[in-house]
Amino acid sequence: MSRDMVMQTRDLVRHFPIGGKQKVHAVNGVSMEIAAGETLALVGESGCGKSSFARLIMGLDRPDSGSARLLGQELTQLRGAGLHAHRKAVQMIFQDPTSSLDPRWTAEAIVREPLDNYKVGTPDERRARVLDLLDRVGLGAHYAERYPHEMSGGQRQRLGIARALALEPRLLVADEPVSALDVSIRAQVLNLLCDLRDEMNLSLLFISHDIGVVSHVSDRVAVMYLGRVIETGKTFDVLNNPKHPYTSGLLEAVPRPHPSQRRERAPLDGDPPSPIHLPQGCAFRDRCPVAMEVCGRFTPALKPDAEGRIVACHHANPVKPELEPTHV
Amino acid sequence: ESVLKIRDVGDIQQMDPLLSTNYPMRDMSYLIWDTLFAVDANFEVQPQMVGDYSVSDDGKTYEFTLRDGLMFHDGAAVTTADVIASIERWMSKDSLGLQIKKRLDKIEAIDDTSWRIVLTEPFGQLLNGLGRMTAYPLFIMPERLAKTPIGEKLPDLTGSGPFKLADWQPGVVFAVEKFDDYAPRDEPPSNLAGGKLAKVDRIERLTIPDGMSALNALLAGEIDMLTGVPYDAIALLDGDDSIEYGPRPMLGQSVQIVLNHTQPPLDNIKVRQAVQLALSQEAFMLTLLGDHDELYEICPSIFMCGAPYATDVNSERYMTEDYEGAKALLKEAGYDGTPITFLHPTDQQFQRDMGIVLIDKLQKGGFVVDDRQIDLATMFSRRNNNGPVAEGGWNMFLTAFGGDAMMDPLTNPYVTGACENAFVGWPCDEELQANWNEFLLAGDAEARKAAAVKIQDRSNEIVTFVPMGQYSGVSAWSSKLDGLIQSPLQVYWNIEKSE
Amino acid sequence: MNSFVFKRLLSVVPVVLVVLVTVFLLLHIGPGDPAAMIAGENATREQIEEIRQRLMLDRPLLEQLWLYLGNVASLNFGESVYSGFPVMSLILQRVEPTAILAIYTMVLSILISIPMGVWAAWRAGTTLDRALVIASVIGFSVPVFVIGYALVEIFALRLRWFPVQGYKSLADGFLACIRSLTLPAITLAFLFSALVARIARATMLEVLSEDYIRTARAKGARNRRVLIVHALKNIGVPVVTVIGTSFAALLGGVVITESVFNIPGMGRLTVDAILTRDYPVVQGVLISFSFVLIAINLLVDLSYALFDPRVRQ
Amino acid sequence: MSVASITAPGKRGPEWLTIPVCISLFFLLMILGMAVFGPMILGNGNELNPMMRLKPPSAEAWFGTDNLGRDIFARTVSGARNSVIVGVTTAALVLLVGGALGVIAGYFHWADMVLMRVADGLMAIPGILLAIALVSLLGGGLVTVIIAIAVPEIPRTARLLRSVVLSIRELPFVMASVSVGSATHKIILQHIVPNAIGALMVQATYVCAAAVLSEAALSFLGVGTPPDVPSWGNVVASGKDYFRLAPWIIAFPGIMLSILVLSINILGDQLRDQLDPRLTKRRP
Amino acid sequence: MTQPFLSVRNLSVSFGANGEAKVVNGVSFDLEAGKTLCLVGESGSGKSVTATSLMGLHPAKTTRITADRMELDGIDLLSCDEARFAELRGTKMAMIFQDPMSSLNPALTIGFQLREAVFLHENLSRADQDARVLEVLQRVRIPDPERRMTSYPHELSGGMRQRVMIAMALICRPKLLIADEPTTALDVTVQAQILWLLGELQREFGTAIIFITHDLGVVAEIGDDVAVMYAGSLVEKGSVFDIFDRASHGYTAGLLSATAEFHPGQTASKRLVEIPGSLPQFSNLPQGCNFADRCAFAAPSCLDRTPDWREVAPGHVTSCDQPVGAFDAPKKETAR
Ligand SMILES: Nc1ncnc2c1ncn2[C@@H]1O[C@H](COP(=O)(O)OP(=O)(O)OP(=O)(O)O)[C@@H](O)[C@H]1O
Ligand SMILES: Nc1ncnc2c1ncn2[C@@H]1O[C@H](COP(=O)(O)OP(=O)(O)OP(=O)(O)O)[C@@H](O)[C@H]1O
Ligand SMILES: [Mg+2]
Ligand SMILES: [Mg+2]
Repeated sequence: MSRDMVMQTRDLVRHFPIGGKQKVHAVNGVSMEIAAGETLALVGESGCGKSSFARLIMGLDRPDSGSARLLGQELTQLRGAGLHAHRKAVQMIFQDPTSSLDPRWTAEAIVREPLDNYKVGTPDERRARVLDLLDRVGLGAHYAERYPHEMSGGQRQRLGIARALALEPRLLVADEPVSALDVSIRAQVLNLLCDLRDEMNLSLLFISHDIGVVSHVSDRVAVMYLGRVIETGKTFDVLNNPKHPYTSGLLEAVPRPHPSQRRERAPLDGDPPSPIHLPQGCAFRDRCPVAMEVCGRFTPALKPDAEGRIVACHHANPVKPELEPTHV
Repeated sequence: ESVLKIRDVGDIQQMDPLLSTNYPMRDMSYLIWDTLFAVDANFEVQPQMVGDYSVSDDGKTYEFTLRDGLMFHDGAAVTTADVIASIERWMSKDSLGLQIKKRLDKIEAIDDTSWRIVLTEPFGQLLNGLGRMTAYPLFIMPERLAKTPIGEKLPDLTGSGPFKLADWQPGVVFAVEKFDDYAPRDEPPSNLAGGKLAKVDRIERLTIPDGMSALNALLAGEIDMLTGVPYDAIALLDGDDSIEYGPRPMLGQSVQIVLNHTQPPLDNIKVRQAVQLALSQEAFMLTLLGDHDELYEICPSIFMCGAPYATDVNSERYMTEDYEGAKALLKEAGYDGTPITFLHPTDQQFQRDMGIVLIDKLQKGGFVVDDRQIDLATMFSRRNNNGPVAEGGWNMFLTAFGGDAMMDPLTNPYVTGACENAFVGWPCDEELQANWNEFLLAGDAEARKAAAVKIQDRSNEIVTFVPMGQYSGVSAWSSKLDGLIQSPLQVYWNIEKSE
Repeated sequence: MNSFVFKRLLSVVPVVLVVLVTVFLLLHIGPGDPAAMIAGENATREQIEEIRQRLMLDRPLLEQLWLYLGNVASLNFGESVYSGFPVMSLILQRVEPTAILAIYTMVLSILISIPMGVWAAWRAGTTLDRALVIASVIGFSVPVFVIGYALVEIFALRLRWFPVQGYKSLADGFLACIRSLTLPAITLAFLFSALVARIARATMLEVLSEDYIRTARAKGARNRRVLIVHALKNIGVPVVTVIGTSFAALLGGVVITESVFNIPGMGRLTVDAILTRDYPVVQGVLISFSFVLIAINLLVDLSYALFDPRVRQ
Repeated sequence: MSVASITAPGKRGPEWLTIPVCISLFFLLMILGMAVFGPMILGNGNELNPMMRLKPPSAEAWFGTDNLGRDIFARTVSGARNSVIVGVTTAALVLLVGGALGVIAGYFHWADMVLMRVADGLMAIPGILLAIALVSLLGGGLVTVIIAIAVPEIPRTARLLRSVVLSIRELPFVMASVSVGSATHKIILQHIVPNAIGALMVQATYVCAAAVLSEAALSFLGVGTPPDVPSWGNVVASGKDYFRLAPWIIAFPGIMLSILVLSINILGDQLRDQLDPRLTKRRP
Repeated sequence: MTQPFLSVRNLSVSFGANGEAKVVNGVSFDLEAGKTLCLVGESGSGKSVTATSLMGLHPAKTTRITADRMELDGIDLLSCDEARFAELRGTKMAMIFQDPMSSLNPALTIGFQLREAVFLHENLSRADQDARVLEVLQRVRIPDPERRMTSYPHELSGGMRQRVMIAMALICRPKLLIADEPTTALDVTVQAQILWLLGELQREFGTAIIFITHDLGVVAEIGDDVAVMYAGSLVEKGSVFDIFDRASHGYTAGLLSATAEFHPGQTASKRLVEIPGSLPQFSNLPQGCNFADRCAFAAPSCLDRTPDWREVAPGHVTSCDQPVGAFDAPKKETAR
């Protein structure tokens, strides 16, 4: 496709074997793309495979099948030196700022680690760069000698951001970067992240289940349900005019910002099915208020509907009989 | 049912009296099997299973008849066939038996209870051999057992002795029961000879490795008798009326330092003599027995003091701990400090402690000692290696043999001088061999004694081994017991237990 | 569940193989020749060589290993090179005291240690709790034989409550048997209950700080009920685990205790056999020991299902 | 214990200096002093004196004498050195070998299978029996005893460390390190090992204590350290035949032995509590 | 004026043998029967400790609780001993916790744990107990309740577990339910279900609820009254509209504006409003107003002296020296 796609995945699949013949269908054929400079938010319920997907495109895990092109290179075929070189361009911010920092390393050592790994400049230059980075994430030079436990949660997450930015990546993956932080701190960190993104012209894959945050941060949204993307589109479009019944349910469930807007309808019922025993057909059909008979037979494909909105639902894209019967 | 519970040192791991010279096994074998002849308290050979016997005038033909009523535990009568098979098995193993076999013309049955042995030349040791007390005694087994090749397991343990096997769990217990059909001799018991009377219904020999536990068990009435009372614990017995104790068995045993004649530096006779000079029996005995000087003897004889061949000839060198003399002799021999590799088993208290004393003395005498600490099993295997030290050989170790073996030049392992065929240490000396042969062939007691003196003279000259003192073990028993027999062995018949 | 058991059993195979080969190599590579031991004090070299041949000790090592593995596979552990008794029968003779001693010790220790550990956790921070913690450290800091001798001195020699040494088999009556093993069992229980009490206390402390304990209290359950109904079952898994893993330590203790109290069990059989190089016996016994340990671990794993429903499927 | 070590460095309050810990430290220092200086002052206590056998404690022999007339005080003091050597060297050996194997098994899947099967096998043989067999195999001597005691402990330590490493390597900071391009060896040496050190140190104290006890047990069975290398274990063991006649042979070194093991264990417990995040960092 | 259903005056809680750590400091509030009070504040501000004090669930030895008054439905909670509290828990008041995964005993069946709540307080036959359990399970809309009774917690999803927790709390019809962040660990869709359920049950049983959360969205969803806590002290309380529309304390206002909210139909502004700094340590609370050093509108006086309570409107009080109008609460449009 177009050349300025930073990331592009096709039918990426990752199933974790869990003893016996069973497997967790964590990532179930995900196709997604991020353009240069774009922020894509990935939302979905707990366990729907968001982090697993992130690990795949970070090269921290290998897919069972499918392809992932990052910056024009096929990630699944990279090994050794190629993978090492590639890592430089894709960096990640982790959910838990505490456990993603080695408690025995000082702030400086943590931020320096990527620079050392890629031998960026001379040691002196690296040190200067570290201090610069710390400064940019709002940590003064006097934080350089501190250990993570001597910092607050927000400061730790800033440190994580500094590390991720040290190598000046093209794509940043942020896996729920603020959900472990306290409410009053979140805004600080989110603002910082967005500022840096804009300054450095980064592409950002922003994983979250907080619709409020997503609405602030992202250009586009991909909604995931049980290992599949079921709807993507411009943030405003998806949040204000959801096409998939699950997206509607999700938005409906978001607490209202003001007591005067209390919800009057009962929320979406039930839980997502187990990722071990996937149901036939559309994974959402058990909870879907508008499920049809065909939903139990065919898995809807993620395609543009009449309005050009991309959604995987039989209501939006009626099934044609000759379509492939569902696998999985 | 009266049960005699005894604890004896050691354990019975195997039961074939011709497989090894293990003392506990031999002592138990005497209960199960009977012998043709037996040694009495004066160390004279007396008929035991044999009723009558005669020797031809030329001293070459012997005729024997069994006593009446001898019977195996399975009810079969003892016959000539059993006897001949047993003798043949024995002759192929025992050293004296081999000497007899060398001179044997034939051995033949006369009838069911009598047989004849014809020799090629007169041999004064024949009866001694048939009545042998130690090494490999000649026990009479049923023919089917006696046909078992040595080294193969005996199919069962049937004998004709006063007791029969009841229970045997190696490491735990060896129990025998009274054999009701045993026909004892009429004479009073004397050492291994005379009437062997079973006065208890059952004898249980328990394995209790720890001497102190065993003593506690005796004090608590859990056992009736105990050999090898720890010397230092004797004091505990003094006040106790219900316990008696005394030195047993008679003659006791002696400590020996064994030297390897094939490897430097001990291949040098002067160096070996320096070893003699550096040692004295006093220190060893004191260490072993403490204040109990009634239990040991500083004995110059290599054939045990208090035994027929005792002599003090050529024993001066090992009686005084002359360190300076030792050093002088070493210098003379040109000893260059080559370490003496000493095999030192540390899993046995006796070996461990005596070894410590020995090393101490040798070092004071100017030797360099390489203290090789190992376990007993390793020593047993390593001492058979007559190669250089670098190839797993050795120079010296320390052991103890019972008086029963040491007292007789024919059973004393050290004095053959037979080079490769000698006991480990491999002393090789023609003169000593000649002396030994002289003893073997000596016609009467006087000639034997004279030969024994020559053996000791030569043996001490070339230092086949160094005797480090003679001492006695102590047994303790409940005063309920009566009728204990004095013997160089542990003899358990004739003991009575009152309730 | 069944496939779990099956898999667990299957995983035992490599363990057993490792045990077999280790034991074999240990004995055969080292010095010390059973032939020389069998031959006894004044044996000649020919006699020893003869015995070596009979025992096939002169064969190449690999051949011996192969023969040996073959024999074990057909459940033939061979015969003692000394007594000629089948190793199996020697083990069977000795298994009773050791088994009863181990079980007795376990029962005793569990009866002592779990209530103590639980109670200490409940009273955490008090002087009594500290005393118990110290006592348990002492329990596994004092050598087994020192405890053993002290107990003999007091209870056997002075008070005469128990025999000094020896073992009365079950055939002599249950009480006599238990009496003869009481001191050894107490000796070992020092070690074992110290280990278990520690874990019981630590996990109890942990469980008591769990959210579901708070839930139970918020429901209005009283202290004793919280402790017994809600907490106790949840310390099951770690406690059973420690019982399983310290069983090896217990067997080690058994070896020493059997020496102190002269109990004719497997421990002494092994030590004697190692010291006399009775290869088949050592191999047989060590293999049996390891089978027992493997079996115990298996039982431990299976018993998790008893305490933790999550394991059940 | 699993992620026990994931705590911050340098975070020590004085509250760990409890009374038992102080007492233990005092004893350990005393014992170390004995170990270092004792033999210099009193010799190694190997002088034989058959005339002074089994004398009870008195002015000239404070702790009495043994059956060879050796001075138990001198042997107790110089025994400190060897007991400490056995404990410390074994712990170091176990730590090094077991630690390395544990890290390898924990990090590399292929090694895990092999190493852990071997470890299971070795652990299925009661340690003391394995040690006896090893001593008989290797012959007596201090080094042998140390090896014999270490071998059965190694699989246990390797297993422990493996589980620690397994849990550490699942922590996000390891993943973070991978994603910033660190090489495997660097991750192991700079992230995993430093964070496993705490657990390893705790284990080391237990191994040290266990080694001292095992040496005593081996000596008791007659296969311990050689007699000319007095250790508390073999001094106690040499007194077992005399425990009614001369209880002092067992008593003094036995008490010292127990104190040493006790002190090490108490310190180990303290260290573990210190490193256990569940106890120190109850709440976020 | 009638006595409120729950009344707390000047509650302070400190931990440690000598009361070193004072984590709750002079908290006062009232709650009417059948109403919901939301306790808001950031992590570590003492919300749970306050609630747990009402339940008497703190270890007596290491906790020091002082208050001028602490009365529930006419019962003086301050004078209750452990036995009395055990009677009250479950019958008068009940509690559900944040983490439904760890709050149920993994070793016992759902049925057992529910039945126990009945068994502890009411003398019923086994069959009647079961009937009650079944009934309450149906109430909280657990599908297939008979089968669920024999299930273990791990066999249930998070939402189901939280329903079980609610069932367990309500089975003896307590007058007061304390819900300590019951939805924080749950997904939004499940959270919505649980909130909906709580609302229904409250209407049905007339239960008063203390709902602890730090999510203002949830407060907006279910709160009647709101009390905001900061660093162990109450900083503002009032009705839910008072708080959302007329926040007068710097912290409350900051919290409201810093929260990233989704407003349907609007393009979200790119930048959020930040509260600078972070929560102070309990060990060294600043002098004066705890929030002063983070407050955009702090006056010098705020740094010297703990501000007084003032009533900015009937029932709406704040502990701030510069309330209402002193600063222009960064407003967001509240589209009605
Ligand atoms: N290594 C693994 N082995 C087995 N199952 C796994 C593994 N990693 C993740 N899973 C399972 O895969 C599914 C997806 O997990 P993932 O962490 O990607 O979800 P998520 O969307 O990030 O959830 P959350 O919002 O809770 O972070 C879950 O059911 C999880 O249990
Ligand atoms: N048992 C205790 N001992 C000592 N300190 C405690 C104890 N329980 C709570 N604390 C401290 O009291 C303070 C308030 O804790 P609390 O649990 O009430 O916070 P919270 O507002 O509920 O926070 P969160 O939103 O994280 O649940 C915290 O600093 C906490 O560390
Ligand atoms: Mg995730
Ligand atoms: Mg809380």
